Amino acid sequence: MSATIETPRAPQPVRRQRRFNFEKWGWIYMRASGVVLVVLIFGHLFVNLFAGEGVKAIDFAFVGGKLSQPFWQIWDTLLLWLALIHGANGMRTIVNDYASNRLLRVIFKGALIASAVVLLVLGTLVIYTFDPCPAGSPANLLPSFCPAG
Amino acid sequence: MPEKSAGALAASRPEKKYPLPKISAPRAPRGTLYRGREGMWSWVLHRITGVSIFFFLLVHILDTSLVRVSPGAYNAVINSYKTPIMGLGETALVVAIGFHALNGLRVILIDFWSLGAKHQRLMFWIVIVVWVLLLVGFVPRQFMHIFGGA
Amino acid sequence: MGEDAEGTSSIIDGVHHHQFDIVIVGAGGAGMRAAIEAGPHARTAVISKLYPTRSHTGAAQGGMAAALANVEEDNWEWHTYDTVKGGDYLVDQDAAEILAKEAIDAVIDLENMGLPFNRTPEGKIDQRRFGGHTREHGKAPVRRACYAADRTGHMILQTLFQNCVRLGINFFNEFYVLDMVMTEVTDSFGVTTEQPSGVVAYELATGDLHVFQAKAIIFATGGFGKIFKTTSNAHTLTGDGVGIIWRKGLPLEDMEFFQFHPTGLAGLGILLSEAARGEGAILRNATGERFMERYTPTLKDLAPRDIVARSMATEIREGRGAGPDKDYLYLDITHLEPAVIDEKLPDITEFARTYLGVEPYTEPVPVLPTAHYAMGGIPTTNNAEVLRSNTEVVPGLYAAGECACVSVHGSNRLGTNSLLDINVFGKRAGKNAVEYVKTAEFVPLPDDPAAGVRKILDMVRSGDGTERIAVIRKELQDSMDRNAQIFRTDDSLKEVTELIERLRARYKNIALQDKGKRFNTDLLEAVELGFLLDLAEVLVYSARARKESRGGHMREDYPERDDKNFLVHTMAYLTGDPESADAGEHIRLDWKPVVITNYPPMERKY
Amino acid sequence: MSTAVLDNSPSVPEVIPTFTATLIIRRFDPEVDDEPRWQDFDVEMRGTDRILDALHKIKWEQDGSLTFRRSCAHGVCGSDAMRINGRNRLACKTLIKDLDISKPIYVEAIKGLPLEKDLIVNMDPFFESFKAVQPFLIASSKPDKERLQSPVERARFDDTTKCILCAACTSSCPVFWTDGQYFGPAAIVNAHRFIFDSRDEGSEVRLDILNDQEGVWRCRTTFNCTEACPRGIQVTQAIAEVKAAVLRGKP
Ligand SMILES: Cc1cc2nc3c(=O)[nH]c(=O)nc-3n(C[C@H](O)[C@H](O)[C@H](O)COP(=O)(O)OP(=O)(O)OC[C@H]3O[C@@H](n4cnc5c(N)ncnc54)[C@H](O)[C@@H]3O)c2cc1C
Ligand code: HEM
Ligand code: SF4
Ligand code: F3S
Ligand code: FES
Repeated sequence: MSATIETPRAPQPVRRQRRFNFEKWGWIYMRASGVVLVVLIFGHLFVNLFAGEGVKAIDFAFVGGKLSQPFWQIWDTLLLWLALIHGANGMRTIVNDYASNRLLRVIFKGALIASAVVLLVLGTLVIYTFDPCPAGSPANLLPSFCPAG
Repeated sequence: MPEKSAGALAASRPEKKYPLPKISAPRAPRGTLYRGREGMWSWVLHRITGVSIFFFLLVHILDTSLVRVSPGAYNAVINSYKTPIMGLGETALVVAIGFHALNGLRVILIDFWSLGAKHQRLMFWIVIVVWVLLLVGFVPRQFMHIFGGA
Repeated sequence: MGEDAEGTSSIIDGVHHHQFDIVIVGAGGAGMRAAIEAGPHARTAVISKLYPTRSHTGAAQGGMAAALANVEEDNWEWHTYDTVKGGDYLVDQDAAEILAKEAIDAVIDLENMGLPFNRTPEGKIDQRRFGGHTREHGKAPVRRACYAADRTGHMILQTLFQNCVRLGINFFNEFYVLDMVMTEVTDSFGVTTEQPSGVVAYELATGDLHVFQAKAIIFATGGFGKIFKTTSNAHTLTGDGVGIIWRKGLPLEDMEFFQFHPTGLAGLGILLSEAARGEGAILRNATGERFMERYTPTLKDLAPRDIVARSMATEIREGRGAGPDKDYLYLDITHLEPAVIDEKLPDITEFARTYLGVEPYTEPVPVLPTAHYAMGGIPTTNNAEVLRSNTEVVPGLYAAGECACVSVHGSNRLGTNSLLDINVFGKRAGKNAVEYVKTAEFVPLPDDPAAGVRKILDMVRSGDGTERIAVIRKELQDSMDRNAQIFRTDDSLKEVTELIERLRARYKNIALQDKGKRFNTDLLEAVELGFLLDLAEVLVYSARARKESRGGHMREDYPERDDKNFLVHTMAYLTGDPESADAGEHIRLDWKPVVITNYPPMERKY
Repeated sequence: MSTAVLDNSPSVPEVIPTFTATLIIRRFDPEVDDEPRWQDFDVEMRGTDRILDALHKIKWEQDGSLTFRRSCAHGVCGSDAMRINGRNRLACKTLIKDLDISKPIYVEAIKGLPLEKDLIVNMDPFFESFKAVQPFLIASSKPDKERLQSPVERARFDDTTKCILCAACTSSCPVFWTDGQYFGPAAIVNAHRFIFDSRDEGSEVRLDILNDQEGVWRCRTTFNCTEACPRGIQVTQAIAEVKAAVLRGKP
């Protein structure tokens, strides 16, 4: 950030304004999601790291236990979507700030969108297709409510 | 005056095109570091923490996805989080989220509260104090969890 | 107008050539006001040695006079009278009438262009008191100055610039005009005259020369306070425009009249506007006495500037100055409400805090008179046409603003009349230039139009001189402060004349340290010093010849006003060998009658 | 002669002792240097002197090639914004006594605009951004006299009328350093000046111009601009007000 870039006004193609103003909505989104994220993230952190045994308590059984409850399913979905889009949009701003070269911008932003989309799909699938008691797994790894295999 | 004068009420943003400066501006030796104040440093921290959290989040989604693979795989990875080194990393992450979240709220107040900009410096210090309090609450407990036997 | 608005340009022999209908030199208030008139009707270029918003009009604080009568009864006739009396009857009264009459439109024009004036509760433009502005011919101070806090000049400059942006005016910024090109023209009657065909500018960024051919040229280059040491003027106010006209052999009018503003920050010269006194500030001496009551019982602290400055100098001389050396006085605003100060005088109180470390809410501010405004300059008609003699105009050449002498200020300008002057006569210059170019043809350029400038530059660049620019300038300024300031005598003027002669000789031997082409401000300071020396010489020469005391010109050896011999404007011409050592060998003085309409000269009492 | 003299060598500054200050200036001469270099100068100064006085002393007594812009010398023309000890300030408004003189004083050009020579940068991009926000009154009515405006309406935009276009704010903005296409705080301040002027009818246009990737949304509220503004304009506040106006769709 302290880099002395003395000629940043490299000529750039003029962007036409789009009907849908992405910048404005992005800005609003950062704030709206931020407020919600405070609740979601601190709740998440509290339950996972602070309450009870802290990190040590986290294992498949713990996660399985949580993800089998619709409440935590919704919580985690929201967390996933809000945080990932918030983060990706934040990263987009940063790319706009630092990647002066047009090609670089395209590459970085492409990578951002790709990773965000992949992870959103993956994460959502995991939350909703998740089986807390996969067949054939050692019972000691599974949540306590699983029928003993 | 002609239509092309700067005064023509163009509804869209007027074209901005600048000739390349005639001298390619030299970069070295570096200028001094800009001595911004609370506002600038809070932004620097906000940015650094935001990026760190983002990369953690990428990893975190991936590792959590392992629950879909098999309990064994998930536990194997998650157990590595339980080493003291990862524990420290984890602590750092919470520290980062703590600052990012609190300062995010400060930024939101600056944007939407009419007196926000006026009190931004005070709010920065409030953020710092609350942040430290949070850490005082969290870090010892976390250290107990990761270093403590139980 | 499309592409035409941009004029044409080409490069010949390394010199850029441009062609415009109208070229305006100077982008201060006067220059931009002219540009706003001219731009929409003719191909216009504005050439300025500074980015327009850096011009010193932006430093003006107090206000702009116009008898709007928004807050109390007033009319332009009273304004005319005050202007004439304030100028100690050396004002051309027809011009003063125009100034006062057109003031009202000038203010409304600015408001309509967007200027954010302070407002009355009803939403009209608010007005405040200012020195020398009175009701019913001197009965009591009147609220005539339209203002925007103490940043009126800033707002005028910004508003005019904004409107130039709106109109898409062509600016050539950081171009120093150093010469005007004159071509000999023989008309159909076989009469040969020299006519202006363009100007030549030096581009700061590159060191390139640019010739601007034009049908009409408007000079609006501002003042030359930098001939003095203590001055409210900017470092860049070196009188280039006036100097260029002078070197062309055209006359300069009333150069001996220079205004010293009573309240500059002591030691610095930074101005504290008269608006402070308009809002109720009081001048006090070391004992705390409100001494102006003794000198001008009716107007007290709001007497015209020449009188206040002289009274202050007298106080100090008679040992009533404040401070360890008893050499300054106080401006006291401690009795005003801080809220009022913040609303109406925010900037000047900040100047006192920043530069003297004085808190004006609670402490009086040390002040001293400071060189402020040149009443004299390039003589023009009421239509802003430049005169080549008492009656004859130079076709296509105009001047407006502080560099010009119409003369609406006579021997002493009233506060707020200059911002008015630049607007009224800036507009007139623009309008008349447009009319002129409708029928006029381009005057052909001589073979090598840039030769004059090249000569100047070669002179300062050449060789390995030994004299430092700054040393010569400092000696000039110190001596001018000592000898040609508020009080003058033949002896003091003689002393400074002799010094100037020596300095002019030494100037030929200056050393330049920056030999580069790009942004060579060293070179330009040297050129500017040349103009300063020339103008100081004319000023002092004219002052020596005026053996009377009038307005800003106080001769201790001739303390009375002498209407019998000196109710005339001084016209100074450069003749003979400009290089000659003795001023008398190259300066010729002539006199021009004062236009008197309604107000026969009377004793000036406040 | 001395009878004719107002002996006004003022004593105010004279009683203040002088000392030697060291200025380290980042020099660059495009005709000689490939890159800027730091150069030290020792100058005899008084506490009440300004950095501008120090630069003048150097230029006038030591090195005439030192190049910088200046005009008014009291903070109203906006010529001499530069980075003094790492912060943007006006040289003519920075008194030596307000700096730590036990250490050298670093002086360099403002950031983010093309460096031309020593302390001079190319201001054209800055003014282009200014012009792009339509900084002039847009009003259709043709009144005979002044347009009326109440003192309250006038006060609404008072702060932003003070701008002297010195670029201290824009060149202190971390976003602008890296993304020179950003309009920058000064342009937004000048848009604010008109958006909130009750006489103006063009605010829609300006809000539209600034509702852009390089417009108000680019600002990350770092407050460097506000800290740097020599006129004390609450720049970030003004930007926040413009953002809010864009959201509302009207001033
Ligand atoms: C501190 C101060 C306060 C004042 N307050 C008031 C007040 O309250 N009321 C009032 O009525 N008057 C006031 N005045 C007086 C008034 O401001 C000036 O007389 C007036 O602004 C002069 O305007 P101008 O357009 O003639 O010149 P300026 O604004 O000085 O502009 C001169 C222009 O000429 C250009 N120029 C100069 N030389 C060259 C060259 N060689 N080549 C190219 N361009 C050149 C400059 O770049 C500049 O753009 C004040 C003056 C000062 C100094
Ligand atoms: C905990 C609650 C959070 C709040 C209140 C919050 C708030 C904010 C706000 C208001 C901004 C905009 C800053 C600006 O415009 O200047 C922002 C930016 C950002 N946030 Fe968050 N955020 C939170 C969580 C997160 C998370 C979980 C991530 C990571 C995935 C993240 C990553 C980012 C990034 C990368 C930026 C861009 C930073 C920049 O442009 O400098 N934030 N945040
Ligand atoms: S807002 Fe302040 S810092 Fe920015 S250009 Fe205007 S006066 Fe300078
Ligand atoms: S410094 Fe830049 S980021 Fe915003 S608050 Fe000022 S414009
Ligand atoms: S010289 Fe005018 S602002 Fe500093």
